[in-house]
Amino acid sequence: YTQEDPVKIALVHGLSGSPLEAYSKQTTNGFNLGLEYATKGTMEIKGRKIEVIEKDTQFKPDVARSVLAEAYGDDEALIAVGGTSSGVTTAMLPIAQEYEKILLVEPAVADSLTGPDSNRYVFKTSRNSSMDTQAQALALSPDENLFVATLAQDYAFGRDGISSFKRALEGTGATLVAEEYVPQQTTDFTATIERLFNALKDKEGRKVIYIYVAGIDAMTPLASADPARYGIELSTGGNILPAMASYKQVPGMEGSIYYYYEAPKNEINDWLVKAHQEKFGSPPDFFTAGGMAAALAIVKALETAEDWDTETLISTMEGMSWETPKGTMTFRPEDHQALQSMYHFKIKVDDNVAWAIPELVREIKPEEMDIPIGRNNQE
Amino acid sequence: MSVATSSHSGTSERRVPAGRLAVYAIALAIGLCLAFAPFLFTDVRAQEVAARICIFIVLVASYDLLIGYTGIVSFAHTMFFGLGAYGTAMVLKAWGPGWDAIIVGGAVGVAAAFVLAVLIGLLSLRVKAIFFAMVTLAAASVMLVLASQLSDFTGGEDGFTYQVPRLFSPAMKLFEDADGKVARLFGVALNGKVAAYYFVFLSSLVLFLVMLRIVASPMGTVLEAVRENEMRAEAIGYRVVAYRTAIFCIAAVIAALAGVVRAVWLKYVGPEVALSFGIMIDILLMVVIGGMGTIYGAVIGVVVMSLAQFYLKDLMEVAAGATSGIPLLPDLLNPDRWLLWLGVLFILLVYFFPAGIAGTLMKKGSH
Amino acid sequence: MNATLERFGGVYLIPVFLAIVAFAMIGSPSTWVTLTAAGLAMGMMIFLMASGLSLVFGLMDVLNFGHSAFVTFGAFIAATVLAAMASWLSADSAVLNMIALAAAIGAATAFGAVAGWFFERVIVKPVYKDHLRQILITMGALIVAEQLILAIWGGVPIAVARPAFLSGSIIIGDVAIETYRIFALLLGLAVFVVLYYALNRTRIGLLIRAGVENREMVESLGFRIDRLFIGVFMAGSALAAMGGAMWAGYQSLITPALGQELLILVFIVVIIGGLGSIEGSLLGAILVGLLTNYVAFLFPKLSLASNMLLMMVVLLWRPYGLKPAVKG
Amino acid sequence: MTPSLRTENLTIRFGGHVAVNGVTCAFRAGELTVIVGPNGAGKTTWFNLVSGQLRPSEGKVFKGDREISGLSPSARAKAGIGRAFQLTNLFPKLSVLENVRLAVQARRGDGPRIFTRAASLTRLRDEAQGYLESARLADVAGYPASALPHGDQRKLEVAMLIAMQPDVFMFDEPTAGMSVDEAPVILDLIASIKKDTSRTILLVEHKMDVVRALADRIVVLHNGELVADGKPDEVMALPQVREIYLGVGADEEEAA
Amino acid sequence: MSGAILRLDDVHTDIAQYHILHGISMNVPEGGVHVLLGRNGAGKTTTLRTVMGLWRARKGAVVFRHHDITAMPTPDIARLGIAYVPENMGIFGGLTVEENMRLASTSGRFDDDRLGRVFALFPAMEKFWTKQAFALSGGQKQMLAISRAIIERRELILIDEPTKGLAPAIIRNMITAFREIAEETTILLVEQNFLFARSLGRGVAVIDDGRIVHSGGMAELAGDEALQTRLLSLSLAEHQ
Ligand SMILES: Nc1ncnc2c1ncn2[C@@H]1O[C@H](COP(=O)(O)OP(=O)(O)OP(=O)(O)O)[C@@H](O)[C@H]1O
Ligand SMILES: Nc1ncnc2c1ncn2[C@@H]1O[C@H](COP(=O)(O)OP(=O)(O)OP(=O)(O)O)[C@@H](O)[C@H]1O
Ligand SMILES: [Mg+2]
Ligand SMILES: [Mg+2]
Repeated sequence: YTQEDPVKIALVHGLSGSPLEAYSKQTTNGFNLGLEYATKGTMEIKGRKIEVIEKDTQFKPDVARSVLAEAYGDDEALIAVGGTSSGVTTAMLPIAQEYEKILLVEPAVADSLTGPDSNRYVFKTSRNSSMDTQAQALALSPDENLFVATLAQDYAFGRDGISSFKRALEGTGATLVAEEYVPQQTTDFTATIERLFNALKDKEGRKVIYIYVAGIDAMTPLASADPARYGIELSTGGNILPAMASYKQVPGMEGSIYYYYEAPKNEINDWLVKAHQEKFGSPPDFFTAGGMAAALAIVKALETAEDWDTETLISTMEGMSWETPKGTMTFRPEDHQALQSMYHFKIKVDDNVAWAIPELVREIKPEEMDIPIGRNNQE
Repeated sequence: MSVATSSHSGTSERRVPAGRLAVYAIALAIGLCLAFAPFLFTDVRAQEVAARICIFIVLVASYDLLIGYTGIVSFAHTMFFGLGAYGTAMVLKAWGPGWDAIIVGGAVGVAAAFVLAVLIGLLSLRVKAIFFAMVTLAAASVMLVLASQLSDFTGGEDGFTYQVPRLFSPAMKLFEDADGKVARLFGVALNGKVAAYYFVFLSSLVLFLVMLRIVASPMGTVLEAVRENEMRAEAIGYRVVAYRTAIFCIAAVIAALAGVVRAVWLKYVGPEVALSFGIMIDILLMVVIGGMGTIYGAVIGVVVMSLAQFYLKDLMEVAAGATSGIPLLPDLLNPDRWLLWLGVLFILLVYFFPAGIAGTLMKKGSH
Repeated sequence: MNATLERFGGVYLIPVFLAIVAFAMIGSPSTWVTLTAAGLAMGMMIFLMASGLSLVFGLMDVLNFGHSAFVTFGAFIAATVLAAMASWLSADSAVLNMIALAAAIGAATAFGAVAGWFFERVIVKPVYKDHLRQILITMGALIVAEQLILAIWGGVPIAVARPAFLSGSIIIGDVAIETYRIFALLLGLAVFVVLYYALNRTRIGLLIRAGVENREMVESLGFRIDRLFIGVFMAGSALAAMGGAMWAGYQSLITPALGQELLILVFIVVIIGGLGSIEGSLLGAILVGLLTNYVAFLFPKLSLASNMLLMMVVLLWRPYGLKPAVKG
Repeated sequence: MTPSLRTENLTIRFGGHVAVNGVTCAFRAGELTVIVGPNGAGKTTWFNLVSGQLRPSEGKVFKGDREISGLSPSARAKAGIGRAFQLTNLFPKLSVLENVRLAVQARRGDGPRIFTRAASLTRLRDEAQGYLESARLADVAGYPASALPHGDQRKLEVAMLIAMQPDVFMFDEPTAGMSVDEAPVILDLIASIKKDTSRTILLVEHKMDVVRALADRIVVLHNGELVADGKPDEVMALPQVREIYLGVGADEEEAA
Repeated sequence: MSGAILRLDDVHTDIAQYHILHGISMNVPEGGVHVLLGRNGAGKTTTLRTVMGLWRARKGAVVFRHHDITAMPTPDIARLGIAYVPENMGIFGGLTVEENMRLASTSGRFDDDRLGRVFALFPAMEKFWTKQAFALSGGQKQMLAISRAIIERRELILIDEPTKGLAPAIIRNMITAFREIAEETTILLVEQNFLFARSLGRGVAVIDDGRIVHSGGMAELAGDEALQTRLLSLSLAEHQ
């Protein structure tokens, strides 16, 4: 590299072909804002211009592999960030190894991305499913008095989530009375609701149905079946803002969330909220924060590292802590997963706000959670 | 039409019209490009695209045997493709990289495809075409659900990655030069990547030639006869159900073999690359754009669609930039909306060139 | 035996039979009532969409994959209108609620009709009688329509507000029936009656079928077949959009994939019911609705496959569906 | 000598309507039988029962000594029963030559061969070409069948039947709708088949001049039943036949 | 000409790129049966289709009574009281005989009297009233096509080769029937069966290669074998 050459960072995301493309937009916005914040608007690191190149995976794993390879091989990107869905990202992992370059995973969530089939070139700033479910378990303040039934979709994401949720309940005295799995595209919950109610209604104590689904609304049918008549509460994790509108039906509901713009109290988040409002006329959402965290991690790594050789970067990033809109994150040396805070919330309804507001109860610190280590990159 | 003196007619039948020649020429040119792809296109993406084109040519041509030649509308073609790919991938993952794994896994996948095809064919190729389409759609979606639910074996939605024999890994040196570094030919490193590509290319070529042979054989015409007039074909002595089932199985086996090749090349398998309905739509688009009932159409359709999928966006980006002053246009030309334009193009094509590119060309210069 | 069954309703007895078997297996009457009511209402909503498809596919022999795009458009338009009238929707007055809901459903239906007109003229007209090209061209239209939806509404799931008077459930003892489903049931019944009358008590149904077979001859008998076809297409798409609008309120979180996800279900219903008959579609829809609910309660593992299995069984038993209007 | 084709009590009902009713009848090689009868008498239906498009409600069909009632149409074609259709029934998008070639190929059992040398295809084509020439269709060999005018399509229909070289030829109104100057070609073709005495020919025809010119024997069907069978002159002279078929001297209501 | 119910004036019709009718001019007088003769491919069917508006005349005029129907949509032409029995019969196979008939009557209801006459003419129609039309025999389909045309009182009926595939007995019946119908309606008949044509026709026109090559009274043509040979390339009397 000569001094004049810009440093290239590739954003490898799904930009067309799936409803998830909206998530990619959020990530991209967050990422760009992150670079702006970290470089104080200069878009330069160590005097080198940063060039962000965007690649569209079209949500197809094979396309993702070739555009990632292209980013590394032809465009000579130093680091790539992506992808949007776990499947596409899984397919991308070996490419990083093949080209011996860093892939920073954001915003795909699956635990397996830092699992045994991953490799040491992969870092991950996004949360993983274990964090979601463990924080959720903690937000329920489990004890002997607690009876929980779960509702999840019948595929790897749902089943893994519930088993990690179960692990978090172990030893707390709480009882899991039923696990219901529904097909991924379920539209009629009546039968499942009957089963859940039947399982819980005769229990003495606090009765909670934990909803762990993606892409479908199980809240509305559950809420309208009036669980309160059996003294049953609903609980679920937070979601992106548009999806939180349906939470208005369950004021007072408690759960945990990955990011809500009013929750973290720190300087970076304040800047993000303000800048996002100015630029896009709306508060930042879930994946905006993630995108920004990824950018901040990259800038910090590039600034600290002596040279930008991949090996140097890996050793710099292993164990690195940096500031993000969600507070401090740390790349765990073993599996390169970024450990981070989650937020315990309680739903408040305000008619002037389009969505239900997840009011902060408390921050759940990374130390409180026991996130399984996926693989050991040190070996 | 006068009954004139022409004992040696049929010459008109044997003279190859200009349009047909053009199609052969295009297909040959594409074949040559693919044959030398690693040396012609040195950028990474082009190689991925070339390999994908090879595999899809086989997949689409085998689908053309069904839809174009025999008039069978099936939505289960990716299912067979997926069986081949998953079979190979699962055994590769379980046994570790090795040829034995590829052969055994591939054989298992192909056999499963064959058995399923026989069952579906015998059970439902008697019913009306539209119902057959629905049955295959149902079968394909059941398979998709199975793949997603048996995630311990299939990796579920996310799929899984695995290793392939060392011969195909980029670190493999096919030939070494004096210094023990990888030898180069025309500046291209002769590494495992090149070997993998030629594995893909040659397997695809063989399968493609097999299909060309099939359609030029007596059976090929019988298939067309079945498509044109089932009842009459039966009346002159062809067992329609048997022929339908046979071609359905042949197409399924070829699709599964394409899946095997795909699994070896990609080192990853998941619903999105081997099983999803999206691939089925791609196949349909390709077969129509190329021209149904021509086999060569598959070559052209796959190339056109793949180039659009990989490069149309770049073009639109340029176009959007160039028109940025004009209102509305840049929005519509937004690269993220490339599928919109592909869809519009597709409709126009079906509308104005129902025979597809190859079909339209072939008609030209016949009469 | 067969004749007696036929006299007491023939294939219409199947849902009754299904309900009785389910009652025996479920045991709890309250659960059974809840499930049955839910299943009927679900069936009615599917019927709305299926009837549109059945009209177009069964009578006009047009296999319209774009049907799902009308469903999706209907859902999103209704959601938009509902969002715009949010204050009326949450108002305490049932009348205001009602107006907002009617406006949403009306807007979706009207859009469906107009889009159907456009679709018939531009997309389908050139490919009547050519199934393969129909599949392909409507598939292309589906891609375009989905992209338009993405361009207009973005890819984020959109939450849909339910009118206040239709949210919640009616609870009698342990039986809970969502109010919204009761509304859907009524609307579905109304549509059924209108369609049934139009197709069986007037010559419209005959004309459509005749027109599909031989357009020129129908014209030579003095009928304006092109207007009729447009009309049918508009009605079919309007019903699809209406179904979509109802579905939006029911599902409450909608994505652009909604239509496609429903399409297979709708196809199954039409095929089970038999082509071209409105009674068949209703029967198929109710069967699917009931079966889904019963199976999901009794054998949750099977719930995905249950409809596919139902379709296979029906096709093996009656290759043309339970109540086909057109044979051969 | 065993008859080449025999039907025994052949019956088919559609709902309550009996379209063919207990027809027992035998045909010898070298004989051309014309089947006549008013519209709806069951002639085409009887053909369908013999060639396998329909399955009988009762009764049997024999080809020589072999019962063929249970066989599929394709199996019957292989067994030597060939027919042409009342309404033209071709492979419209395939060329005229290929239409005929398919028939030749089916007879030779070359259908299922996936890999075959080009030379053997050429043989099939040459043979097909021969049939086209005899039907005076050689000029249009390369045209798709759908592009032919009505008369040529009827000729092609017959050429395909001849290419099948069946033992039993069944023609269903081969000259319907053909103009007076076209029809002779077909009649000549039929006459030339008749020269080969190993063949059995069945012909449904309404035109009396054709019947008189070709028939060795006439069979009369009425309301699905066989009502007369014998030498042309004798049969046509029967009052009953004149009544139901020609409507001569008959109460007109009876005619259909 | 005041008596003409239908008048074609130098009508040219193209089908796709082919020029088929090269200036047909003829008058069909009110009442009776008028026959259009000509060999295969002469343009008879095309003439009838042009009248119905199923093909469009590129040049010239078609006038029915005082309506210029050259460019009128087909349904409107039909509603003027013109019925058409096409060459391929145009049966709706998926519909029953009754439904086929119901579509042919303007009001959707039947006049019992007329229905009785149809049944008397074609008893098969009554017998198979509720049968799906695809299951009818070839001749029965032809009968249904004609029944549809006469179930209502029409001004003009265009019939294309009605005797094709019909047994002689039915043809005899039909002669009587057409005579009866022709008392209230004008019939324009295209026919190859000269015997049939001769016993019905009042006037006759012969088409060849898209042009009228002869027109006049039927008796005149029937009596002149030389003319027949010249116009129709063989003696029709010999045939049949
Ligand atoms: N598939 C069917 N379903 C019900 N009835 C049928 C079917 N096929 C034929 N028929 C009836 O059987 C009778 C015999 O018909 P068929 O076609 O054999 O007559 P045909 O002798 O060939 O008459 P034509 O000379 O008019 O062709 C008719 O009354 C017809 O309506
Ligand atoms: N759809 C068409 N496309 C091209 N040419 C056509 C078409 N229809 C008819 N023709 C041609 O138009 C000419 C006149 O045809 P038409 O059907 O009017 O003849 P016709 O006198 O009715 O003959 P026939 O006695 O065989 O019924 C013929 O040469 C025919 O080939
Ligand atoms: Mg017949
Ligand atoms: Mg004609």
